Amino acid sequence: MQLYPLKLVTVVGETVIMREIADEGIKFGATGFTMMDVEGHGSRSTRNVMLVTGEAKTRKLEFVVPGDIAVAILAYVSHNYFDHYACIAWLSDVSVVRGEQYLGHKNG
Amino acid sequence: MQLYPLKLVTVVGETVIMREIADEGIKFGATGFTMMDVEGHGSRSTRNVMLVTGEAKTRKLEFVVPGDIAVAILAYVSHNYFDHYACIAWLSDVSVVRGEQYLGHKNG
Amino acid sequence: MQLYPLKLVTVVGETVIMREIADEGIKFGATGFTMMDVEGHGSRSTRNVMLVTGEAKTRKLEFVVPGDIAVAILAYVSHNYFDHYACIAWLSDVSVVRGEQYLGHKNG
Amino acid sequence: MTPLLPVAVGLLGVFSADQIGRIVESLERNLLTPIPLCFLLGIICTRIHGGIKIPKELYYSIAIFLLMSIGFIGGHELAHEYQEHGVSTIWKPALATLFLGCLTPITAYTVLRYVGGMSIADSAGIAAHYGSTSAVTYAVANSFVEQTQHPANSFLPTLVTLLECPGIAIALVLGAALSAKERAARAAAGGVGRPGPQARQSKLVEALYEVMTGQSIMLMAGLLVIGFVSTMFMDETGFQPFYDFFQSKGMLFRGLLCIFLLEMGLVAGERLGDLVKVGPFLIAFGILMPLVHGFLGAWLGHLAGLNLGGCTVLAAIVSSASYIAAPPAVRLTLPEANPTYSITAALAITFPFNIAFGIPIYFEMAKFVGAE
Amino acid sequence: MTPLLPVAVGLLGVFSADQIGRIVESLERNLLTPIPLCFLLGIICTRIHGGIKIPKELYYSIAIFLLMSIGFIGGHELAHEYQEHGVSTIWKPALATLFLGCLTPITAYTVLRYVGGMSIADSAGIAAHYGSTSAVTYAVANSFVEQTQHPANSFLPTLVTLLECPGIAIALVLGAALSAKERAARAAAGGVGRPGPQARQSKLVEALYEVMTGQSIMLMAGLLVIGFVSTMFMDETGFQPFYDFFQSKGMLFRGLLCIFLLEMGLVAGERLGDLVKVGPFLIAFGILMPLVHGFLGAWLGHLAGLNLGGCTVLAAIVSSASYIAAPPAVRLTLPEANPTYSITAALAITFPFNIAFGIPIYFEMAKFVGAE
Amino acid sequence: MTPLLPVAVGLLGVFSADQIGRIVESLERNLLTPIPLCFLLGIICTRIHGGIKIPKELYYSIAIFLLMSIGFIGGHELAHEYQEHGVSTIWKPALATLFLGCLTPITAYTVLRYVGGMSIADSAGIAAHYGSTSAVTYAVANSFVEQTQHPANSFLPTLVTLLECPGIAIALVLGAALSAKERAARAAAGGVGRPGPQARQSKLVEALYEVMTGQSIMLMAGLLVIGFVSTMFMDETGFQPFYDFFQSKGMLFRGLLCIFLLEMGLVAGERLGDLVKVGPFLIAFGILMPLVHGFLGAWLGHLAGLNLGGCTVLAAIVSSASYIAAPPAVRLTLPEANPTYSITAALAITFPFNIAFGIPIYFEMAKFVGAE
Ligand SMILES: Nc1ncnc2c1ncn2[C@@H]1O[C@H](COP(=O)(O)O)[C@@H](O)[C@H]1O
Ligand SMILES: Nc1ncnc2c1ncn2[C@@H]1O[C@H](COP(=O)(O)O)[C@@H](O)[C@H]1O
Ligand SMILES: Nc1ncnc2c1ncn2[C@@H]1O[C@H](COP(=O)(O)O)[C@@H](O)[C@H]1O
Ligand code: NA
Ligand code: NA
Ligand code: NA
Repeated sequence: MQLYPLKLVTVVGETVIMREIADEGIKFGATGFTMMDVEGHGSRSTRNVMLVTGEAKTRKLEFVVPGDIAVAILAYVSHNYFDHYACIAWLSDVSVVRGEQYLGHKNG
Repeated sequence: MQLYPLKLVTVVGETVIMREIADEGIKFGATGFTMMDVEGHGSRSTRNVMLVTGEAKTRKLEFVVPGDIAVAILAYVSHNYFDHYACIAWLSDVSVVRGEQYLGHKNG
Repeated sequence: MQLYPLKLVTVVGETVIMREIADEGIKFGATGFTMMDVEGHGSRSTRNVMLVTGEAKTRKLEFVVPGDIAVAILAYVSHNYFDHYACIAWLSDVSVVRGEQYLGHKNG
Repeated sequence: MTPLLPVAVGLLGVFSADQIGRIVESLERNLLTPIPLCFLLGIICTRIHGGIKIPKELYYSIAIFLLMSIGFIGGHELAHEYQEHGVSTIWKPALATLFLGCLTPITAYTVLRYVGGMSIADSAGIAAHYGSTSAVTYAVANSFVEQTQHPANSFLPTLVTLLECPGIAIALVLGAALSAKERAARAAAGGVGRPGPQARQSKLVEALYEVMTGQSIMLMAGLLVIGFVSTMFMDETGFQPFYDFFQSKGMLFRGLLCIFLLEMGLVAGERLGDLVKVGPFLIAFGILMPLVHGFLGAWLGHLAGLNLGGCTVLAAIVSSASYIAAPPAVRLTLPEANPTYSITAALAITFPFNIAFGIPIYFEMAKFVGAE
Repeated sequence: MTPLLPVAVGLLGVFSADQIGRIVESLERNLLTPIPLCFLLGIICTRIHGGIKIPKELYYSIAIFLLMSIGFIGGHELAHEYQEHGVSTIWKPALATLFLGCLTPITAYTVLRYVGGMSIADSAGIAAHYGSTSAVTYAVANSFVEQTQHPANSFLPTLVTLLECPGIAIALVLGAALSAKERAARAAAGGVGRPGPQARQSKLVEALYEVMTGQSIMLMAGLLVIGFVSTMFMDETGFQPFYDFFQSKGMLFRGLLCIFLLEMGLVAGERLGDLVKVGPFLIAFGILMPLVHGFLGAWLGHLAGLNLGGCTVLAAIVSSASYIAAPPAVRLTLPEANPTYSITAALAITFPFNIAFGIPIYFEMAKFVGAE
Repeated sequence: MTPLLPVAVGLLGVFSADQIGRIVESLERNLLTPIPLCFLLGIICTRIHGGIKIPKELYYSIAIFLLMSIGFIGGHELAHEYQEHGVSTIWKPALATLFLGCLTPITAYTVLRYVGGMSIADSAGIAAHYGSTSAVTYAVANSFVEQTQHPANSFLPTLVTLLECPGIAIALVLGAALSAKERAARAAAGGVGRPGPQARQSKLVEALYEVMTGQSIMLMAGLLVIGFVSTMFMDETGFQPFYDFFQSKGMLFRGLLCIFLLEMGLVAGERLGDLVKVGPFLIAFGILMPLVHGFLGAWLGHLAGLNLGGCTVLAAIVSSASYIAAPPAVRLTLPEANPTYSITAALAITFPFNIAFGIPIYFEMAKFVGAE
């Protein structure tokens, strides 16, 4: 079992911005992402506006990426969304099976 | 990219108790939480009773908090729910963007 | 607050194989699992075929287990599904409340 | 097996051969219709691990529709009743229903605790389920009496609403009071953060409030008022589409009930495996207790002036056990109670028994006590 | 409180006592029907923390049905109109509607910015909501005029579709242009990765495209074409089941509208708590602005040749505020705007006001300007 | 391009100019109705990145309703047929259908493997799809023949149920057997934990069981029995609301079919982009194979005694490809098969072709072979 040390980037935020962040993550070099509906409560969550559609108000997004791409994604999120949108983002360590696949194209 | 070391508390348990735990987490000083529907299987999962409503039987709850609040939440969950309710709780390390926001009010 | 160091195994993959992996995890000795619907994008996600039913195309599965069981699950997933199915799997460290319950029966 | 058995057999024993014959006949008439057959299909599907999966949102949406429909049509009929008779025909059945709502959790608790020897928490938990009612059993019973050309009195939905709460409340208070000592002892030993008696009590109040303002009551009572008011103030053409949409004899109500019962069958089928776990006492309880409660319902209903259909339906709802409002309330306030017991009894024993056999039996019981 | 007040009071002031009497009467006739009562039930339920929960999939599915229905029946009626009169009766109301779609965001912006003193982003954000329209308000208004035996002109759904886009577009462009400088300054200070003016602009274009090809437009316009084409080419027996399914006087439309309004009430009820946050100016704005816009709608509608029902419905949709298409578009392009303001105004003030009081008032306004 | 072409052109070539004219006419009559137009709307919406999103729960709920409806009305009509003719009219079409169910996966496999040169796994995977059937194609074909006043024989839903399984089974067994050697070799090289031939075989049995007890079969066959039994035992008034709810000419069935086809269009639209990937052979296969299978269906149907509508519908279902039951079964048992091929062919080529052109062509084919 060869495991590869990578980073897991997690972003939770209002639905309206999440697709954009996912696409940007791919541009930064992530090979994929995983997204899911959640219910959230935070300091700014009343900013959340997808009130009356079929979509969840809040979504959670995860990238498995090498450290440099992880930092690039977090910097992008912090600079572009933290001021005006409800969101939170964090990093953790993971050991990934066949992790060399997820090193990314690093064009970010 | 300034990252702040914090703890991620994860609780998975039967729906009927999860809102209460979330509220209690806020009282202990968490600045927010993220909750989602899951499907669970464990040693006591037949205790799960939200059988015939539109709700999921099991939910997952996450708090990003400093270590002391994390321990307080885990102690609360352990003492109050582990004996009679189906649930599991764990802690992990995360590095949070602009993490100083999530230090909490520590009134717990 | 006595916490027990264990491993969190996470598998994300196309729905059609996830129930099987969950069952196999139990056979390897996991005491339970948590599964949820997600939306995924990866290098092979077009393989995903649950197009026209009520199910999500992709699911995420988590086991809290001791290290040896974790490795067994990851090896099983890697050997059986990585070649032909869209999936990703990783490992991380967690500290579990009353973690001795989750040591598993280790019959895998 | 249990003292209940002779009582129930006695109840059935008083029927003549002729009446038994009619029961069998109406059983057949009842069983070979789409609603119970869909339930059966659901059970079969689960048992053979078949692939029918009703999305929970569909299931829940149908529940919402059924509750709204019961309320709205109830309010509509009530308005007509009220315009003709004022409250003169209603107050007696209402009182009888409230009385039954208070009585049944106590009979159930007594039998469970002292005949079955179950724990305080389990007895109170199950009693809360049997003290409340099942709106779907109401809907099926109502369809049954309409098909036999003996429609129930118009205000039965009001009675369903009245029956929902008191039973749960009484059983939970009973359980909380009786097990307070045990808990106090354990809490003293338990240590930090454990909720004391006060936390328990506030949880009880909370749970009761949640039952009273829960989905079932809010929708049924709310739409009852709306149906009443719109009937009083709207002209008929304007009212018609709403009536067509909600009416309980209509295609939407009957058709959606089929889909609902299919899902109920799927869920009940899963629980059938638990029958072994719950043991013979609870199985007997799940069949005989409803017969006793049903007889009381038919009898008091008749004394209170209900017609034949009304007595049948009242018997059905009094005998039925809640599996929507009661479970979470019990789970929150009596965590020591094992939900497998109450849910299996309510859902895998009493509900199918009532749908398949109970309702036609209550119909004959109602005739037997003289209702017409 | 605001200059709007005298204008609006003036508008109402021109009514005679007799007319006021009729408004009150039709208020009563409007309010005591299931649709607004279900809305009320939703509000009450939220305020008392009751348990009604409509699954979002049900809610969303009903929205899809309503939009398809509005479009399909609109296309069907349009085909009849077209076969009889060509486009002669349609082009004037269409122009009037487009004009109103361009005017209302500007009036709204002006009032918000210069009377209310709100920020550029907030003013533009709210104006985008009031420049667009609410399909549910259309549906309720349409039900109202049908119940009063004054059905609206057949092509009103076309007008709803026309009204959806321009208002949002104009308000967003206005907001983007006016706050460009402020943003440029902040962006300069902001550092790495911050989207420059170009990113902003491309986001605006994207948001506008998304509004124009959004769910509401695609479904209404798409089904309008389908309804039109099928009416032209199908024989009546083949067409009938589709007509029955979608028709706006039918049981499905009216019944589902009840469930939809129940959910709207639940959501609006949650927002009622925010009324304190938004302050008296916005509350007044949410009531008086629609009255002004509604009067313009009724008046121009009459000039363009709409009948009494048509003028009423046009007034209702012009006065209504979008809470589906507008919020995400505004959120994406004007992130500084506080969504609490716009959503509370649109959903917790203007929408209930229109449903309960506005529509009957517009009906009288339409009579007042001479429509029949 | 492929040997199929001349065969298919030949099939069409036997039609006279007059018949071609009638095909065009019934194409027009078929295309300009809401059901295919909604499909088209879905495709357009996806291609322009429009915002229509049907919640998967709604889509899935409609699928459940359609399957139940097909079964129930089928059972109802079957009861009438049975009461009049016993099984004399049914057994021949049933045999013909079973035969076609066994034949079509083999013809499809042969063409794919030996004409198209595709891999064993891919050929078997696609053949499993074309050996099975699409219930929605059935529903649309049924609507078509009802609209042309040539309703199909009552027992067609029985045939749909019969057609569902054997094709998938045969193709999967074929694929598993033929690629066993290749797999064995790879498994030997693969190392720890890799499932051996036994694991494969047990997976195959499992997948076949899952297809046979899957949602489609359980609902259609289950409701067929329920419809049959209730027709035999219930009186008409009691049966009426169930009939109204499920009936395939009714507003619910037709209306919901529109919404369903809209979603199918949205999904098929996404797959259109894959047409390039799958290449010209598979595109030709997706159009010509159904024409061949359809002709066989119409012809054998006629020999077995089906009426004009019945032959048309049988042709449509024999020619159609499954995209619900087959994909997961193929994915589990033939993981090397690329799902993009099978799904694109079934959903983005054959399904739209059948809906738009196939069904009217099969109608003419059925006339051509002498059905009436
Ligand atoms: N301390 C926290 N722990 C976990 N999730 C959080 C926390 N704070 C915020 N969130 C999530 O992040 C979203 C946005 O948070 P905020 O920007 O604080 O409103 C919320 O809706 C939550 O889902
Ligand atoms: N070993 C495990 N790994 C992951 N999730 C678990 C595990 N054990 C339990 N769970 C989750 O915790 C819930 C309650 O578990 P239990 O109390 O063991 O019945 C289950 O429904 C699962 O969702
Ligand atoms: N880099 C990644 N980060 C997070 N999730 C991923 C990543 N790559 C793949 N996934 C998830 O794993 C699933 C299968 O990936 P793949 O096998 O690459 O198609 C996708 O649908 C995603 O949900
Ligand atoms: Na009861
Ligand atoms: Na407007
Ligand atoms: Na086929």
